[in-house]
Amino acid sequence: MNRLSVELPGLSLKNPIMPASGCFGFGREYSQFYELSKLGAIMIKATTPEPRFGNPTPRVAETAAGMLNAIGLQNPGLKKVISEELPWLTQYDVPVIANIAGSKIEDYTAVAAQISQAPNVRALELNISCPNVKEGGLAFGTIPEVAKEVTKAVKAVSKVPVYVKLSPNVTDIVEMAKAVEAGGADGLTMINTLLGMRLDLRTAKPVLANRSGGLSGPAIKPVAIRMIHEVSQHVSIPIIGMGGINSCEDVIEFLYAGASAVAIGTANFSDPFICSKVIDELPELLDELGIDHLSECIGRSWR
Amino acid sequence: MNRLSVELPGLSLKNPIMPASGCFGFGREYSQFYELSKLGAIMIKATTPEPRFGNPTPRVAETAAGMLNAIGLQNPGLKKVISEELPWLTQYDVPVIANIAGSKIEDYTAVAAQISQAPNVRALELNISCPNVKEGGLAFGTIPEVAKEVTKAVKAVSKVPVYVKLSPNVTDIVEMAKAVEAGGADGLTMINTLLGMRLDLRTAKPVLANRSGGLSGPAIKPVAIRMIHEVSQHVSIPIIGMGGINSCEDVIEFLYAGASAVAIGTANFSDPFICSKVIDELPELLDELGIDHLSECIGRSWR
Amino acid sequence: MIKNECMTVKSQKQIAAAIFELTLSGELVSAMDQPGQFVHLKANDQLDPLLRRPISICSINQDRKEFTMIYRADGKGTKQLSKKKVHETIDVLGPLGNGFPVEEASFGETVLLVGGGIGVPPLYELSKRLKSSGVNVIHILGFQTKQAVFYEAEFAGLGETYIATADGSYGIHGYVTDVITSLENSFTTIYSCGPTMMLRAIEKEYGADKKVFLSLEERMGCGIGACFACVCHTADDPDGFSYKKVCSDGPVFRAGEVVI
Amino acid sequence: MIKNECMTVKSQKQIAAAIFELTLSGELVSAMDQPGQFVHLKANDQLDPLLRRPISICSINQDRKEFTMIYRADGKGTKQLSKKKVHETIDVLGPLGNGFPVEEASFGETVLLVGGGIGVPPLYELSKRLKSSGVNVIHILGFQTKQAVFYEAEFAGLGETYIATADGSYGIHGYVTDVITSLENSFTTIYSCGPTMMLRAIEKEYGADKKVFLSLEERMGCGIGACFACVCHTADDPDGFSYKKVCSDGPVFRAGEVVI
Ligand SMILES: Cc1cc2nc3c(=O)[nH]c(=O)nc-3n(C[C@H](O)[C@H](O)[C@H](O)COP(=O)(O)OP(=O)(O)OC[C@H]3O[C@@H](n4cnc5c(N)ncnc54)[C@H](O)[C@@H]3O)c2cc1C
Ligand SMILES: Cc1cc2nc3c(=O)[nH]c(=O)nc-3n(C[C@H](O)[C@H](O)[C@H](O)COP(=O)(O)OP(=O)(O)OC[C@H]3O[C@@H](n4cnc5c(N)ncnc54)[C@H](O)[C@@H]3O)c2cc1C
Ligand SMILES: Cc1cc2nc3c(=O)[nH]c(=O)nc-3n(C[C@H](O)[C@H](O)[C@H](O)COP(=O)(O)O)c2cc1C
Ligand SMILES: Cc1cc2nc3c(=O)[nH]c(=O)nc-3n(C[C@H](O)[C@H](O)[C@H](O)COP(=O)(O)O)c2cc1C
Ligand code: FES
Ligand code: FES
Repeated sequence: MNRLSVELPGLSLKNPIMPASGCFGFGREYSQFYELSKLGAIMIKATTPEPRFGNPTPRVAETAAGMLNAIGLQNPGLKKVISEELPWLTQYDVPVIANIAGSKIEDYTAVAAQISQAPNVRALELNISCPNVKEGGLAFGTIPEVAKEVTKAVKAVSKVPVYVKLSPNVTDIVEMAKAVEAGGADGLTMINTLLGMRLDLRTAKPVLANRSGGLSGPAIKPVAIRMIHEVSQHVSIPIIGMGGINSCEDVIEFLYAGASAVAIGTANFSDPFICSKVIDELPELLDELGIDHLSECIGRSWR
Repeated sequence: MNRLSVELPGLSLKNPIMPASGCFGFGREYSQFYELSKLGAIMIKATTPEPRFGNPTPRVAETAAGMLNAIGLQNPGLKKVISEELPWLTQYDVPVIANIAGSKIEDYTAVAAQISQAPNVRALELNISCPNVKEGGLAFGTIPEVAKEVTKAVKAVSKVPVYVKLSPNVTDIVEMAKAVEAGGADGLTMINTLLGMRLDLRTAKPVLANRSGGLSGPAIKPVAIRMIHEVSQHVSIPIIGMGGINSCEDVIEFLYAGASAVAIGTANFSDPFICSKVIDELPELLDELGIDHLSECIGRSWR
Repeated sequence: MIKNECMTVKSQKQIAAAIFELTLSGELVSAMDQPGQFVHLKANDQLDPLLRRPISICSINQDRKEFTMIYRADGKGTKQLSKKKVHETIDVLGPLGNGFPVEEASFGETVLLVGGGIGVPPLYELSKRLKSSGVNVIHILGFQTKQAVFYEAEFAGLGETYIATADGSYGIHGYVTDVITSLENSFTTIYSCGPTMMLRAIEKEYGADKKVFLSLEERMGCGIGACFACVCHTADDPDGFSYKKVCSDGPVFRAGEVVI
Repeated sequence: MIKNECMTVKSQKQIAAAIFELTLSGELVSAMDQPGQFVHLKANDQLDPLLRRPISICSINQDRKEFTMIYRADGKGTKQLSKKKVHETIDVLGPLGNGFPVEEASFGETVLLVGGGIGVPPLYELSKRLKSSGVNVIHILGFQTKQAVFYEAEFAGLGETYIATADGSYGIHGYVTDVITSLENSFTTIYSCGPTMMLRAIEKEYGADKKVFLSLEERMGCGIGACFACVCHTADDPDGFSYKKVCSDGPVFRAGEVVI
């Protein structure tokens, strides 16, 4: 028996660990450090219909136990992702979750229809919550009706299950989760980054060229845990949890909260081996906690 | 010239530094460490019409560069605050900002009407954003219309200017700020804590007896800066900023963002002298930055 | 008088499994006057971990301006503390709280000092003081297992000492409460510090007949009485508004004073 | 081959105002083959500061498996780094990026190495390599003020060395660009690292006529090319989609390759 296996819509995961979108590119760089087939899955960088350069630099700023980013969805565009990045990833035995973004519904459906046909793309992650894009993307992640609509539209064209990535920058996260569930989402991923800003002491201006950015890292973990704890009790679709995960202990905490699997983002930057390490160390922690199979952890905080 | 002085509705501050509500009790404990008259002002613990015991313990949990609290507004009640705590504070030459809380509009008006008559209470801080109280308090802080109503009601009975404390747990902080400004608020204080949770690795249950709590400390600073930066550009009432302040540099960052004064909360726990230290060190930092008077800093990030 | 001082590490050594003994020196020691008080420590000047850690004072040496504490390096803060080396400094706030009332036991009386795990350390200074007042001290110290036992010889030097381990790997197999029951019932007073379960059992069994003083533990914010993190109900008003703060009213309470 | 290793501090000393020289040893050194590459460092195992810090390799000693870097202790991370003592370890990821092309200068040629402030260090290993290829190296090093000057003697040992200070408190009063102008125009190549303003000026003045190689700085996340934090536009498509990453395509670019 594989104590770490997880079955989710579209995804048979060897283990619950995957790198979070935007923090792992398309895997090439991290393949220097360990075998990517080891991962439960890979969430690739957001893909938009056309290539995007993204925001001006500086694009990152450090904060207490966290960081801000305003990459601005830089990516090579749908065509190149399909012709170059995804084929490269087929050499690894690892399911790909394609993160897709856009500024109008047609962007999402255009990318979804095509990328969901790639043989190694097993699920989509609808990024309706990127805080760093100016053109209206915000509404998708903050207005339940709009979120439901885009989910529906993507579901209609996708060949693979659709996970919707929720923004934490809302008053009522449960309402958002229920809306996308009603729109047909097969799962949720949460949380995306919190909107934040840092100012430069000398210039008085924002450190990020984009002014504000998305806050990630350990600082936001308590917010992620709270939201997953709430949402998991109110929806019946599974959650892939993320936000500040840095260790096996964090993984277990996310599962306890109600996540079925997790993604690791920012921690890849301080420790490029983090995903691999966590996978290696999880069984020992399960032993210590007297847990046979990881699935026993899911939702234990409220069950 | 006092380079640190600030004039705000109801408040002539020697300097912009005050302890945040709930992190300084009614001043007695910290008076062992330094002269309270040194402070710009004191924000006292939330007062409710009747005494409250608050939530069961554990009430605090540490997180990365932050902490969660679920004190539950424990306080001795309006009568005792007026008869014991406020008179004790009159020995110090320091304006008091009375933080008032409740679960219905009548609670707020009852406390406001009486406490605003105390001679050393120079302003009220309407806590419409406490995340740790079950009974409906949440609506005050998250629904603009409701926030406006409670502001109006309190303004009608208060003898002193009214500052409204905003919750960061909303989709649109500017909308909330505008609503309370329309309700007659003389100023804003922001931010209160972010809703968060921490689970215990052994028991799988929340560390806090109240399950969730309010996240404070350096972890939330980027969120506070972002919100103050946004709100200060959209309202014409002053802002007292707070959220993770730990140093003079942080104070300046809050002023740059658009705050006119600041409050220090969690940092008092790790360093009981923090408010006093920051007041002492500010002039030197101003020199270094070539700033004559602190007021030059206000809103410099967007001016 | 509470002070805040960067105190200097005089010695740090591991004395049992994950248990460290740390001696600090500084002016702050002069303010330490009661056994059972605690200090609030920060071993770093970074933001992680953010909060101070409450640790009991285990013994005080006024001549050398030193005090010793014993702690378990378990979580982030205590592990960091355990890495501090001689000559380095640690930010100490203290002494905090109200300790054990030594004056409640008089010359010739027999008293029990009952400790569990990391509740044992504050009993050491207490025992020294009681002994020097001519009180007959009996120590009953409970640990999880043999590897966790510490300070047996030190306590034995002051009075009769019973060690119990939960797994029976050393000393008496069982809990400290079992040992108390087995003793002849000639003591007048119990001073105790340890897990809440143990304190509850002692209060229940002996709270009515003996003088019992219990040192409580609670998660803390400020450690000085300002934040209301560490309150407990008073026993005479268990569902009401009256309360005590473990940090500033306690950590030592008389049995029956607060709800534990 | 990028490696990740906890390397051991061999020496750490302050060599100018807030400027430290740090030597580390470990297997990772064997992978260092180009001057101008950098390492990505984490001096703590806590969460604050969270991110690694990019610091250039200043000199490499393969025999002793050691390398040296020079850095300004200014912010949180570098201050923490400066507290590390001999025998302690530092988590190093490296070597990263593409360095200065030594092979672009041939025996007997004269080249300028132009550095500003903390941009000076990577030029040292470069200079050693060029010198050993028989290239004639001239160093023009700019600093803010006298107290910030470092490695003058080291560079002077390898070739003609001009020091300029912005406030005139030492060497030539003015900027490195002033010094270049004053030199006889007999060099073929410029290698430079320093503030963006300086690099821009050099590119503008000499980019067309000389071979110019510039080492850029940008805020980084991953340091290895995965996060897109450090991109710049390519010069042939300044408003388009094509880009280079400073961390993995750079930090050294040929003048005219990217928009700086
Ligand atoms: C008055 C008092 C005296 C104490 N004396 C001693 C002593 O002499 N020796 C000793 O080993 N321990 C003692 N403790 C317990 C000690 O404070 C905790 O073991 C320690 O705070 C845990 O910190 P950590 O970094 O290991 O754990 P972490 O898990 O990193 O702690 C996280 C947070 O929880 C708090 N916390 C965790 N466990 C406890 C606990 N049991 N009590 C209170 N807060 C806790 C921490 O202070 C911190 O804020 C005492 C506690 C109190 C209240
Ligand atoms: C390729 C490269 C090589 C470098 N080589 C050297 C060197 O040899 N010696 C040296 O002293 N400095 C060098 N720097 C600059 C050095 O990285 C920064 O001075 C350092 O990261 C600042 O960290 P801090 O902890 O002092 O500042 P903080 O203010 O705490 O830094 C906050 C965040 O901003 C980033 N940051 C701040 N300043 C810079 C900067 N100038 N460049 C990139 N990121 C920055 C930090 O990495 C961190 O993520 C180099 C930078 C790059 C990109
Ligand atoms: C540099 C960076 C880039 C990111 N890019 C994306 C992205 O393209 N699409 C997306 O859905 N999320 C993106 N995110 C958000 C992460 O996937 C993740 O939700 C968030 O960072 C919280 O996890 P963490 O704290 O482990 O980083 C990005 C985060 C970072 C730090
Ligand atoms: C222990 C604790 C108790 C608090 N109690 C109150 C309160 O009674 N009323 C209130 O308006 N805010 C309360 N707050 C919120 C603070 O006033 C402040 O808004 C918040 O903690 C952010 O500032 P900080 O990061 O500096 O702590 C409390 C915060 C803490 C940590
Ligand atoms: S810890 Fe703050 S009141 Fe006791
Ligand atoms: S720092 Fe991540 S791509 Fe360069």
